Amino acid sequence: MYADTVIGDKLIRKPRFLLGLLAVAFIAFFTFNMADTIIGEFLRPVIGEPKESGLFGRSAAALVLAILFVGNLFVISLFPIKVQIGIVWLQLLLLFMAFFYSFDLKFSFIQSKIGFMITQGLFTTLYISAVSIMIASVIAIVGAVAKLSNNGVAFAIASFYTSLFRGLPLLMQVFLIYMGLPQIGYVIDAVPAGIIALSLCYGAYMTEIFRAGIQSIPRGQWEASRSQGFKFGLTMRRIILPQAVPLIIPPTGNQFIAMLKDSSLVSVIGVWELMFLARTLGQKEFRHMEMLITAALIYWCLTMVLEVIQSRIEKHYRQKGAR
Amino acid sequence: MYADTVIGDKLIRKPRFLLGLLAVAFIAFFTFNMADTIIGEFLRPVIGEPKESGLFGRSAAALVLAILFVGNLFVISLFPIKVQIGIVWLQLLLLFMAFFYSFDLKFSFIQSKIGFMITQGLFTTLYISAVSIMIASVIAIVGAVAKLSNNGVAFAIASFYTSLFRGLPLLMQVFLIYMGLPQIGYVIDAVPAGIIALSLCYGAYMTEIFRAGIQSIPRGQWEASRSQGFKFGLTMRRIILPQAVPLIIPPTGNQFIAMLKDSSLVSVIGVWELMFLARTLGQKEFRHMEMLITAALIYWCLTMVLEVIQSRIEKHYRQKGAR
Amino acid sequence: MSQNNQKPASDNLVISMEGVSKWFGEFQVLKDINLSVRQGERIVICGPSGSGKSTLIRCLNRLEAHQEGTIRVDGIEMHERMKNIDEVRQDIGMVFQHFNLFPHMTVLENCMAGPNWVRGVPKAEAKERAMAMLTRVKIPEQADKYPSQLSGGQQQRVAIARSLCMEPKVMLFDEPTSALDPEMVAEVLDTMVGLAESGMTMICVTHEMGFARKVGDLVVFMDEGKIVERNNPTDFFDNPQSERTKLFLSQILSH
Amino acid sequence: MSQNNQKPASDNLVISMEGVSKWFGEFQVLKDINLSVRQGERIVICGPSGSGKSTLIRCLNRLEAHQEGTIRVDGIEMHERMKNIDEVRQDIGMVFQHFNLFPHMTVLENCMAGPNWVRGVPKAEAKERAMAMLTRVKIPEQADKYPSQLSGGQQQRVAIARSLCMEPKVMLFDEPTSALDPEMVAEVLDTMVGLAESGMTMICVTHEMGFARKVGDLVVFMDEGKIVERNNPTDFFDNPQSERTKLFLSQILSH
Amino acid sequence: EVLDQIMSEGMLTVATDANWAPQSFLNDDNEMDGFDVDVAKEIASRMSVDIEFVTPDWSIITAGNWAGRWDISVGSMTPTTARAEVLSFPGVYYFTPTSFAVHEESPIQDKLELNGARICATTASTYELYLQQDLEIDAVGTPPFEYDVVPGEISSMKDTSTCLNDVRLGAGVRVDGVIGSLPALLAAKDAGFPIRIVGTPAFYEPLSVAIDKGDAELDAKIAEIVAAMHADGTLTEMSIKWYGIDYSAGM
Ligand SMILES: Nc1ncnc2c1ncn2[C@@H]1O[C@H](COP(=O)(O)OP(=O)(O)OP(=O)(O)O)[C@@H](O)[C@H]1O
Ligand SMILES: Nc1ncnc2c1ncn2[C@@H]1O[C@H](COP(=O)(O)OP(=O)(O)OP(=O)(O)O)[C@@H](O)[C@H]1O
Ligand SMILES: [Mg+2]
Ligand SMILES: [Mg+2]
Repeated sequence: MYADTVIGDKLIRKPRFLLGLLAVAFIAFFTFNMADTIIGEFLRPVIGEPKESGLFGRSAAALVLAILFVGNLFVISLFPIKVQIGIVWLQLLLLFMAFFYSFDLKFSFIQSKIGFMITQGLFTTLYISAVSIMIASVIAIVGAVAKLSNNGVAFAIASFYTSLFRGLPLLMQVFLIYMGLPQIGYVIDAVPAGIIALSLCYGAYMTEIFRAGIQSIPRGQWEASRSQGFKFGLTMRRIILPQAVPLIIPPTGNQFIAMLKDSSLVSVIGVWELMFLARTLGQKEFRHMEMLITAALIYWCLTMVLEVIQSRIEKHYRQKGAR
Repeated sequence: MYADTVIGDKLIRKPRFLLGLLAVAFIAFFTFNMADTIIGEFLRPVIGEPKESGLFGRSAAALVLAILFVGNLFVISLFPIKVQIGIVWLQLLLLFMAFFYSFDLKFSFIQSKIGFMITQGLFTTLYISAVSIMIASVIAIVGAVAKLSNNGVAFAIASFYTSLFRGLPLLMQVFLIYMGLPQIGYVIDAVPAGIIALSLCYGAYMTEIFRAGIQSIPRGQWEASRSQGFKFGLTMRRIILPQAVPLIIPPTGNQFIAMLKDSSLVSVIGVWELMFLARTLGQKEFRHMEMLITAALIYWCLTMVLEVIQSRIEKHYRQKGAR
Repeated sequence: MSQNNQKPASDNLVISMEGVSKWFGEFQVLKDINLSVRQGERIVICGPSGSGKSTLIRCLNRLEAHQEGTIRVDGIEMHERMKNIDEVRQDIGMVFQHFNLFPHMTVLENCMAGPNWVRGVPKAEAKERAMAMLTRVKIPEQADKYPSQLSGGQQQRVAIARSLCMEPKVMLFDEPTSALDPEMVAEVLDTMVGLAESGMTMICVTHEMGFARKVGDLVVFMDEGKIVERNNPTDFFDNPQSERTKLFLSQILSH
Repeated sequence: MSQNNQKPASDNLVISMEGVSKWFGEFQVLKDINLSVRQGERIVICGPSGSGKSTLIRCLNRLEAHQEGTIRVDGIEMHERMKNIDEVRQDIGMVFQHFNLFPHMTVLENCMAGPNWVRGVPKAEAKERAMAMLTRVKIPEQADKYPSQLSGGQQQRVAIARSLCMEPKVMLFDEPTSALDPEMVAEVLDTMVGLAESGMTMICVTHEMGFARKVGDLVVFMDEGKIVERNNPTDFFDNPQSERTKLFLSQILSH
Repeated sequence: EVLDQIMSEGMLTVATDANWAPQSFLNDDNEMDGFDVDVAKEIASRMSVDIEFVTPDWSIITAGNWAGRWDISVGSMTPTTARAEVLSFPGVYYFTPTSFAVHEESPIQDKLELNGARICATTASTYELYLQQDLEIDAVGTPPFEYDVVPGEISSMKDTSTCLNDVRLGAGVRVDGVIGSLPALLAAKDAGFPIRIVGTPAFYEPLSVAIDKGDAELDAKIAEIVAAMHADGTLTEMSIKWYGIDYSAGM
């Protein structure tokens, strides 16, 4: 985005803003009665037994929290921007972990299962997703070109394809391929069936993304390229697509991240990927939450890795394509 | 895409291409032994009992089909483009319906259930999705601006948010909100919990989409706007976002279509939406396929409606923004 | 419009640059620029390609940040932490070298936006004013087209009209006639002469020497980020001081 | 390069337009244009903004389709179903009014792409040639920058160098000096004079009358999509026939 | 306190599955129906309160911490000691036999022939645990069992119907047999699946009402009602209505 050459005064330095923030924070904490929580314990010397401290205890707890909150923001704002980002991330992470912790999880159970989840589950998930997204990208380029072409048959097939495979639930597609192909004489294994379903489905979504990216490149680029005698394919490959990349990458990243999790749908046909194991391993002892949270954290880590990769690629292409 | 002023010779008019196509089609049909199908029946006078016709029957059937296929394409190519698109769509539709038909479905069963699926299921699905996508869009704009801003705290919160909510499986988010909020004292109903989870999750995905769209608008537009004294918000609302719309719409359409189906995840907390009913209604009489296919067709119809709306909006903005 | 800001010390200075320097990374684009412009004065900036002319005028409304020296517009210093940048910018019209029209708005809407959105001029009046300006640049009939449907010269004229609609106190022109045919150049220059006569302060990057002679109060010649020579037009053209200027002028006059 | 295509009937005609008309929707941009260009001839096209000059030259390499009449380049008719459009285009260099550089490639890569990708010139040689052309337009030191980091005039010069690198038989220039300062104009025009002397066929939309006089074999004046007058430069400037031309010239000469 | 609340509101909220015919499902009027549903209704009427059904996912019911959203679960849950850490199981109300089935045309005639075969089971169900020889059921009154079928390979599917669809493809195409609850297998056979039950039931599993942990009063109340329903034959009657067999006593 356009970075302006004028920097407004930092809001956080304005006393009026600080007071307003304090008030908002106070009201928020007050409505969520915080006296019952650990804060109440800390305030015991002042408010007495937290459970019985009533309105007074409630507002005392809220006030303390609100001051902590605003003070925290203020202190953060004194640091350079990179440090700010780091601190805020860390704080949010801790808060979130505390939230998980409040579920009263049995960690020994998680420990005993996590190894298998990673070696068997994560591996399968990654493998299926990576193969599928690659096939989907190829489908998407072909599909996008077909949808933008003026060949009636190609357009019709491509638009039927995107409509159908975006239209049917992925679960349905998995079923149709796994159970439908045998009807016409082809018995197919679970993993290939899953990969086919995921590739076709995401290929349809990505066709739309690629189409938008290609369409956004100004006409002048086509003209400059074609007027030098570059053929269609060359123009597409060397002139148009590289410029479309910064536009295509973020939604494609979305799709890949979504696919990591959608690949869990293939567990219905008995593929032992991450989510399948999460749902299964906890079954015997009713420890679903433990397993689900573990799986969620693994997914999250994966997502963060992908986000870093994504922003690298984007930066690389954006620097080049700066206008 | 750039429509060139020179139209290459239509491939389909070249005898060599036609022959090649014929060969490919023949091989394809040959590998999928078509003699057992209805084609075999038609060819009975020539090849005798289909089941016993062996290689001869198999190649005869494949040949007939290949000729039909290529002839069909050739005939289609004679029509004007709009008609071509119509014919191909219709043919694909019929083929697909035939595939469904081959599952030997009990239509009376579908008939007896479809009313309830639409009034209860479709309504809930649409309602939840529409509300969620609207909230998600608002979140996305705020998130995108925060991610592009040079305010450390805003950036950190926004990037933590996108990372977390893209990172956790939607199912997990539904659980966390449904079961986690009560831990801090708020018991929340199933439908609101579902809407919150969907909005937060899709808000995170759409933040990325909006960010890419906003970033793609050339610097000169910001400069022209700011140099007239338009403030940041005005510039964003009236100059940048309208130009970003054609870029944002296709991936957003993707998200909405995906959400229609992802909203089925809220059935885990007992919301009776379309997919839940599809899975449930067929249970007693083991008519899963009937119900799943019905749901799939409803989703598909919805998707097609959305696609038409999407292309209308896109066209509207693209005409305006043509460069 | 708001009254001219008459700071006692500024002697009616609308723009003053003192010791302004600017770098792009390692590369110094502007080197110790000093320039004052009084109200109603018309400055012409010329110089070879890449000498920093565009950069200089883009610093004046702070589209670019300078790193050293001070720039004052209307007595208000332009710096990183200023509050009223938007008001200052409203009073500085700018015609970009690349036009930067808003592609999603018709020509008319492009011209109406500024007055209507930030000056609070009612729609009807803004439209009237826009049509008047478009007529002045001879393209009233293109009012309902989108920028992409115009020829290069037409686009440039829209850009000029759009700026004028804001009725700014100062106009910055960045090669406002580059895409025009000679006839149109003459007309646009006439428009600018008209503005000049109505007392508008103008800074114009241009190589139209006829214009410089006719309306310029001061011609500034830049090379490699420095102001090499400044003089009134007659002396500038007939009696240039520096060698660099002489060389440049000989090129112009020879063809 | 391939030998000039010497069709018996064409008398060495490189370009011929016969009765060419073109519409944008309802609006007729080109009206019954007739024009022949022999090898080595230099045509200058001028005329007011919006008169269809850009459109005319864009029809020559079929960036725009015409609806009536015939256009032949090198004896090959340009029409919807032609096979060898890419070969024809390789031999027609074009410098766009808006430059249209490839923003994701450096200046050097912009210049190397054509020769390397479609002419099959090896990388090293393509680079050498590109540097030679960049030197010719005086910006060898910008070779490793991206287009967005260049000033307007620098971009225009890259666009010219890029076209020349393809060593085309015909060059089409669409206001190739619009963004240049007079010094640079002189230099670019010198480059073009050099090309002209080496026998290159050129069609140039420009309002640089000095150039027209010096190298033009024929000056074509357009207005409202029609060719109003065509003549050799001397007669065109000193003794114009039509009233429209006289009016146009009076504008140019008056400032 | 939950009990007080139920009584004061006059409403018992019951969590159950809607996907589990003939225990609980949506009938032709799109209302909840089935054996579990009847049992729940009977419990409510004995408490003289109204009843309301909710259908959260199995994993949500079994996570505990219900936050008062529903009061009890009548969902054919098998109680084990490990599970008792999360929920309380006040009353076993019936036992279902678990059996094997094969494709009609399969040469297999007895369950013992399934030793070493490829058998399909619902993921993480008691059936799969049985195949893995890792089943422990320690509720009172559970009949003892032996691991007399050891499969060569387990094909683990999301639900029994996916398994049945695989069996339908033909003997040995994807799997050789399926293990599942006898009532469900019989229902499938009635619905036209080409399957045949082989051998005697592998084991009987007790199925219980469940409540959130830590509410002794409700626990006692439910236990009392279930015992009464056993005693006066209500459960027998219901079982015969839905299954044609009395499963309420076990064996
Ligand atoms: N973003 C940038 N990064 C690096 N260098 C830049 C950037 N913008 C401009 N420059 C360099 O700064 C110098 C001055 O550029 P400027 O656009 O001010 O020139 P100019 O005098 O307006 O030239 P012209 O007459 O060609 O428009 C040029 O050498 C240019 O390459
Ligand atoms: N895509 C288009 N749709 C509609 N009208 C167009 C389109 N492109 C150009 N025109 C119109 O065609 C006319 C001729 O345009 P052209 O660009 O050829 O003019 P020109 O002679 O090159 O002008 P200039 O000197 O300003 O570049 C103009 O009136 C313009 O508005
Ligand atoms: Mg400039
Ligand atoms: Mg033009």
